Amino acid sequence: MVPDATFTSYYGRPVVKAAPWEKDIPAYLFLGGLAGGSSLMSAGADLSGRPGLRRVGRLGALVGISASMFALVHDLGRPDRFHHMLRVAKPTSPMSVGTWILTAYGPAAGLAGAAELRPLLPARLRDGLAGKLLGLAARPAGLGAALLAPAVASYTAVLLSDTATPTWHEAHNELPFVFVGSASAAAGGLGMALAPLSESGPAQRLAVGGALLELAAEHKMERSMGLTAEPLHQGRAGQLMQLSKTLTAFGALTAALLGRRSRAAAVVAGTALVTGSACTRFGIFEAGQDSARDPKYTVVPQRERLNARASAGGT
Amino acid sequence: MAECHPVGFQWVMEAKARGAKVIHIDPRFTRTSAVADTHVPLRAGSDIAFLGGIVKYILDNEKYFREYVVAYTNAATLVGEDFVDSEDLGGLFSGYDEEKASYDQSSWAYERADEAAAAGDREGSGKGNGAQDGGHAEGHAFGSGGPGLDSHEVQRDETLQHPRTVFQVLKRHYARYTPEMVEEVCGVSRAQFLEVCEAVTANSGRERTTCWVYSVGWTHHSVGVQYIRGSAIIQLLLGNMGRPGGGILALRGHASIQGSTDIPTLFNLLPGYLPMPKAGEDESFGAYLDTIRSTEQKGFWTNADAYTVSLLKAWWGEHATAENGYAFDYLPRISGDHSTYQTVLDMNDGKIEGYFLLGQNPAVGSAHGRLQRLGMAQLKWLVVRDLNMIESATFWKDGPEIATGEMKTEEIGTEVFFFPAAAHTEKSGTFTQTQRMLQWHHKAVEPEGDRRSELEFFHLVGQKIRAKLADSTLERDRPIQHLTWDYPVDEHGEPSAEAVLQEVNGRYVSGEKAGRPLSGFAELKADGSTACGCWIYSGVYADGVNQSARRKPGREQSWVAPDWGWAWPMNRRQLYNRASADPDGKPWSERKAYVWWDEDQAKWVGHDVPDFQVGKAPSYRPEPGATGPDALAGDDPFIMQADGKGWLYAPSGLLDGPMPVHYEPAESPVRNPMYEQQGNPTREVFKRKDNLQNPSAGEAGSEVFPYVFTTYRLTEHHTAGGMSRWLPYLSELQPEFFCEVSPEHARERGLEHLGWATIVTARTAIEARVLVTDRVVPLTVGGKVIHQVGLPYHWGVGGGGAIVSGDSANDLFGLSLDANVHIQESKVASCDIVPGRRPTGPELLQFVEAYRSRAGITVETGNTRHTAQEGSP
Amino acid sequence: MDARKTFLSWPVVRQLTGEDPLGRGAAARSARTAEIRPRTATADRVVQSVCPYCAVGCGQKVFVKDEKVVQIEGDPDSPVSRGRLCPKGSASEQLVNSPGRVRTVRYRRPFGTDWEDLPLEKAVDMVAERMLDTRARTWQDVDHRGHRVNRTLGFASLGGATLDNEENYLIKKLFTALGAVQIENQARI
Amino acid sequence: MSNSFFGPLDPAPDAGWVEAPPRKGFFTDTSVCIGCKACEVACKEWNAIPDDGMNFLGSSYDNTGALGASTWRHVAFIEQSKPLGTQDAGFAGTAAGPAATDVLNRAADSALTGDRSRLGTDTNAVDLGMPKVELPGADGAGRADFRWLMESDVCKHCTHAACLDVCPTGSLFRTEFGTVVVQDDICNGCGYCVPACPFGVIDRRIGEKGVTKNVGIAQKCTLCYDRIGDGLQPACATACPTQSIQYGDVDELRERAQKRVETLQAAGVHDAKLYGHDADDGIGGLGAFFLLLDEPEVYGLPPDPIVTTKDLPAMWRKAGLAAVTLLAGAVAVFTAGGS
Repeated sequence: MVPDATFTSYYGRPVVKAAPWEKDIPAYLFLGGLAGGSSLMSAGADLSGRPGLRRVGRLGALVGISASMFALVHDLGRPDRFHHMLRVAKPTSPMSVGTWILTAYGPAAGLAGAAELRPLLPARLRDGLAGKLLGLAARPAGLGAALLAPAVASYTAVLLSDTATPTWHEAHNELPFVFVGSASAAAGGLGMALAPLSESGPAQRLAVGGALLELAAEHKMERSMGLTAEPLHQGRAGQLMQLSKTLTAFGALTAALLGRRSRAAAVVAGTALVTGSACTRFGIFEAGQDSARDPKYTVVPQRERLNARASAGGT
Repeated sequence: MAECHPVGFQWVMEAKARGAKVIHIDPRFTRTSAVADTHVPLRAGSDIAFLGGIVKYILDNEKYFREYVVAYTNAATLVGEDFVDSEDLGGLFSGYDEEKASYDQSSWAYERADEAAAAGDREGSGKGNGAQDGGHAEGHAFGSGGPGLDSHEVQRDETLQHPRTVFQVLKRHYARYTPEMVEEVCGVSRAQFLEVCEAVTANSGRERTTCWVYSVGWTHHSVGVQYIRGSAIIQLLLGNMGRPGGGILALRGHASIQGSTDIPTLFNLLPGYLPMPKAGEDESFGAYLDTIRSTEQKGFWTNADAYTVSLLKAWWGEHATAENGYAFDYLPRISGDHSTYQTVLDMNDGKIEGYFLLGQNPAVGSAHGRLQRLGMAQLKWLVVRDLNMIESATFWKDGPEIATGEMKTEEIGTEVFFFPAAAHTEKSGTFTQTQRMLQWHHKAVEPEGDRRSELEFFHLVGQKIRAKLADSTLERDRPIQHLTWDYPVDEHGEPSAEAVLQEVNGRYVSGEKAGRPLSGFAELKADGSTACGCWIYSGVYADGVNQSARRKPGREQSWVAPDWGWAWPMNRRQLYNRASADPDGKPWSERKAYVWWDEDQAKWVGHDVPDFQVGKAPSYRPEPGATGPDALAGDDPFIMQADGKGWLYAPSGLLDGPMPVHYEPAESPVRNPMYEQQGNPTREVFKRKDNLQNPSAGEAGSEVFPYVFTTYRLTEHHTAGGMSRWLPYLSELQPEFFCEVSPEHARERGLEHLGWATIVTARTAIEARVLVTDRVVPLTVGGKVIHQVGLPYHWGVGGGGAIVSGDSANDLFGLSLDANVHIQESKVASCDIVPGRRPTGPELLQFVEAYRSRAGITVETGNTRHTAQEGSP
Repeated sequence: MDARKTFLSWPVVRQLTGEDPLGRGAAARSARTAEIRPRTATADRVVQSVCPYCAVGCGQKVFVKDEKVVQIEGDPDSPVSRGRLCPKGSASEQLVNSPGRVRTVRYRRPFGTDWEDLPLEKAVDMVAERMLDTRARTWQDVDHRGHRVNRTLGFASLGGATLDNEENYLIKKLFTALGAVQIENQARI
Repeated sequence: MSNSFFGPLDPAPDAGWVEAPPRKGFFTDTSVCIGCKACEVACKEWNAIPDDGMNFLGSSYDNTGALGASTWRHVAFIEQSKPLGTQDAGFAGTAAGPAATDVLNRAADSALTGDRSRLGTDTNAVDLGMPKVELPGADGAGRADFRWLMESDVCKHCTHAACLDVCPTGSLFRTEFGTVVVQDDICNGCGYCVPACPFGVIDRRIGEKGVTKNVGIAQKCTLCYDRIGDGLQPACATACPTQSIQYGDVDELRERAQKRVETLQAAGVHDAKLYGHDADDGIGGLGAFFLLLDEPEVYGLPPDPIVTTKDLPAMWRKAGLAAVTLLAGAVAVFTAGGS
């Protein structure tokens, strides 16, 4: 395989550095999206009287955001200094913005999720003052979380794009849509898989709509990225992206056709969508890392930009 | 220079920025070449041909600085009739004694005005000269002064037309050093060679000067001294000596390697380049003095009696009296070569019991590492003093010979003492840097643990020995009992380095000034009234002030910076600077003014301390029969030379000829294209089974070792690595031993970049990682392509705690020495190189043995010194 | 600690109240950063020295704190080096403070397989004994030709180019007085 | 704050420094670099940076590889079959075949360990569009031109510093000198600055906690914040034997650099060009800029870097739109379809 572009580099070494992140970060992206989508879903379920779907959503958000936060902290070089994230509030830093969003969202989603666990508590606790307050707070907390949830689901796209990692950065126009689509698909899939069939209509629609948005946005994204889309089709990242598309399309189709008819089909579709969403995050993550490790993706587009500028300048 | 002396190189870069042209002549394209205007790749070991070509160019094109040459050099001096040049003897000079492989130098002498004698019978003549038979200790003994002459009354023809003037001798001698010959010998194209000639001559003369800079790799040849002579001839012809921006700058690689020659830890010298007395010759003090200088000659060496007496007074104080010849007989006598390589051979022969290694790692840093290690294994005791646990201290457990089975730890009887040394921050004292400047470094902290300075260690050893011998009645213990050894010590037991420096500087020991420090060597007396540990350093404590500790910031003083440190002699920053003015004492040009004669003040003035008697007018002419300094005319700038002139031709003192001749290296795949004589006929060889040589061109088996290799340093390391391989910050920059080869060579031998290569000589085989690089280029020499392999020599197999390790390049070399100075040829030899790692264990020995037998090597191989048919054209 | 002070030193508050609303500069500086000082400034003393590597003789400034060398850098006063150092000179602090540097005397007895400890004083004494024993055993009044030599060829020395002149002077003086002549250094290597 | 994200800017006042001193920076003139690596050592010594692994890379004399958490100065070495101005490399007329430079460029970095281990590019897997690996000399063309380029690379102290902008803790901050510094008492090792840097400068240190200093913390050149605050020069500039590394006021350095490039051009070094000196470039100009003798990518520098935050407002807008889309979608799925 010979790429079209010839270029020069320093002993084939990367120009930019790949992020020092391990699997924690794509997991965090996925789980955050799942949580955000779930909060929205649960709020809708709450307001529209679907307690089963509400429970799945709230618990999904609780588990998702907890695991997400764990992954984030785990990935830190100095986890003991996690709280330093709250020293400053920087609009220039998607991670800072995200931290503040999570700071507001996390307790809300947590409260709402905890409320769903109230029935499991021993009676003394469940019916005590705290228990009662928890019950009262559940809805406002859930609604608050839902209001923040879209930001939770979308800011991570900016987090990736606001880097010099070629594939992430060049994806910046469409990546938020891919991510919110992916979040919807995952949350919807979760709802389909776990909520009673009778309540899972909105989940099905959320799933299908999200999947379609994801696939469409992803398609547009790849076409706008030029050379830097290449890593999305190569190696492990390419496999993950392919898997993601297949699972998402399959999940969406299954959900649309059979999602309300068969419990089993709903579980299959939901699982496919959740997994597909995870593959999207891991695939995009890996593709970006690959693009950083190969100087081609840094040098060639910049060189082309320079050449274009030079010819535009008439020199 | 950029490679090994980056900070010194700042001045070259500054000169370049001001328009100077920088030419770099080196087999490899180095970091110096990278920023030079021109890089000239030449074959390692061919420099004399290159320099000779420039001499011929200067003479043929009349580019010499005639006024300077006539007035300040011996160009006009007539050589005696007996002299026969190498042109007429197939590469030998007259006087060659085949049996001794040395010259009787009497035929090289100047023609005497009184025609009384043609005998410059001083050095070399009639003395045993082979390494095996002793008598090889002379060449280095002249230091700053050069050898004596019987008389300065010489014949001169200032028209330079007389066929026996040095000038005409030079012309004939260099006749065959044509650009074509340079191309054939050096592999340098004529065009590029002429570019260098033009640049050098265009930048010399009244208004401009050219400086030659060499790093001491130039000395690492069997003709090393003549390399430097070659550039000295160029510089004298072009009028570049003694003038600002001119000269020959030796860049030396150790902090005080200059100092360790001035105050020598060398076998053949006493402090200040006074020779060690020789057995059978210097039986009396008078006889000794006579061998140092002729009382009839010009120059300051005629005062050697004062220097010597003062030294003896410094060492033996009141016990050195006129009656006992100032304890001259307390000095041991040398007989022949006691240099480090001879000593190591003696070690191998079981003749040496004890050895001190003081900040030196010969197991890695000296040529023929195997011989070094095997020798140390024969000792009774070994003392190593160093900062780190170097290979020379651990050879008994990790030497390569342990791996091959040649040595077994349990069978090595050497008792080893390792003393941790104090670092430069943990002691006060002076280093003498490469331009003869002493700089005092102040102690910053006390050394920790058992770390001690050499000063304290040897002071203590001396005290213990003196205590043990205090009651001895043996004659041989007198010098120890009478030795002046009372140095004040501080509360930690450290003797005062200042007190030692004061002793070196010297003081009056009697008379009204008794006890006062000397202000310079001119005050030294031969009557025992002064004591001085090193006459050339006299003045470093003038006025009771440590002049070496002066640190007036450079920006607050003139560009000569005379108030920073102290340079010997007498704080002169540039030697022979009288030559910076014309014979009348005026600067050759305003641009190049340095010191000049001020008529009004009737003295020499200028930017530097004049290297001349300050009140001696340019017009001064000595009385007939005058000797010593008084015999120097007002226009004799080379005041330490026996005739006051710069020597284009050396009528005595050099063991291998009065002028340089291109000889091939001791091991060379090239037959000497210039003369029948292949190698230096006077080089010191050691015909031993443990010192086999590769056959050279013209001998059977030379094709087995078809390549040339050279060794060098890298910026990131220091010599044998004792001060760099133990430091992570330096080790990580050059972590592995590698060889540098050209792409063409790699292809020929199947060497892969970053793979391994094995390099083989008659001594051993070593392995290195391969760097294929365009910086190494194959050269065409005599119609044949010569590939050169580059090997940095910093690595060794182990030691204790070294961060990086590797095979040692110096293990490849055998011993062949320059006869003048006993320095090994370790910048060039022949080898083979093959891909892959070397065998290990006993198989390594078999591998090397197979090479030897293929090449048919015996102890005679490569050791035939005389290869010319005398008298043939 | 004063809670109000703590609150006011919270960078977010400084962002909102100061000149750095985006929190990228003044507001983000930590208290420790604000107090940072170079160890050249906090050293107890500065000692002028000379680089121990090659013979260019670059000036060094050695900074000492609590009787430890904490920094070695080029001395801008030096007309030789104008404050600059090469990589080796720049590594001088590591040279003197290297944890790998040997601290105590090491002794390997004849035929021994490993190092042993030995007190310094005793080791020096043993060396003096060895020198005298060897000297006595190998002393020559005359050589084989009958010429007076007054010497021993029983022990030799190599080294000195990295040492001070004063040290070389004592070495040469002591060895010569003992009649030892095989004293050599790097100048011939 | 008009140019807070992009365009010419004096960064210190923009970051809240009242009466900031003149902006400080480096001008690295590679035309006088002799590749001695004094900068690397002086930097490590002053900043007590651990060694970065004993890696023999075969990249000419470069065994450091790249900038990283434990390498704040990196000297690049490039061997090329090109002339350097009027320099005579001395190879004309020799028995030389074609160049080995491509072989060198393809040297595998498998030997990289330590903090740089993940920088290694497996050149077997990534074809760089260069000639096939063959032993040189195969096609018989001689090499006459040659030059050896060296460049001491360092953090650029960008006018618009992505690392600083994305840092969520304020560990990376803009100093009063306009430089960009990590506060190692603050950094929690989130690692975000690493991919943000368009030059691949900053990295998170790996190593054994408790053995190696500052493991897990992002590290890079501080322009010796402690030293310059006391009126000293940074360690590397102090040591640099040939003044390839020049420290000073950025404005003055820019003028000096302009003159230098003109001098070199006049002397026939037509390749000489400045990199990062232009306040109108994608970074707003670099605080540490360079005089190069070839294209930036030859030295491992990006040819046309643009700070990622240039697009940040647009990114937030898109993210907002996506969030609204999500919210709207969620509302829609519950309001449409009824049950």
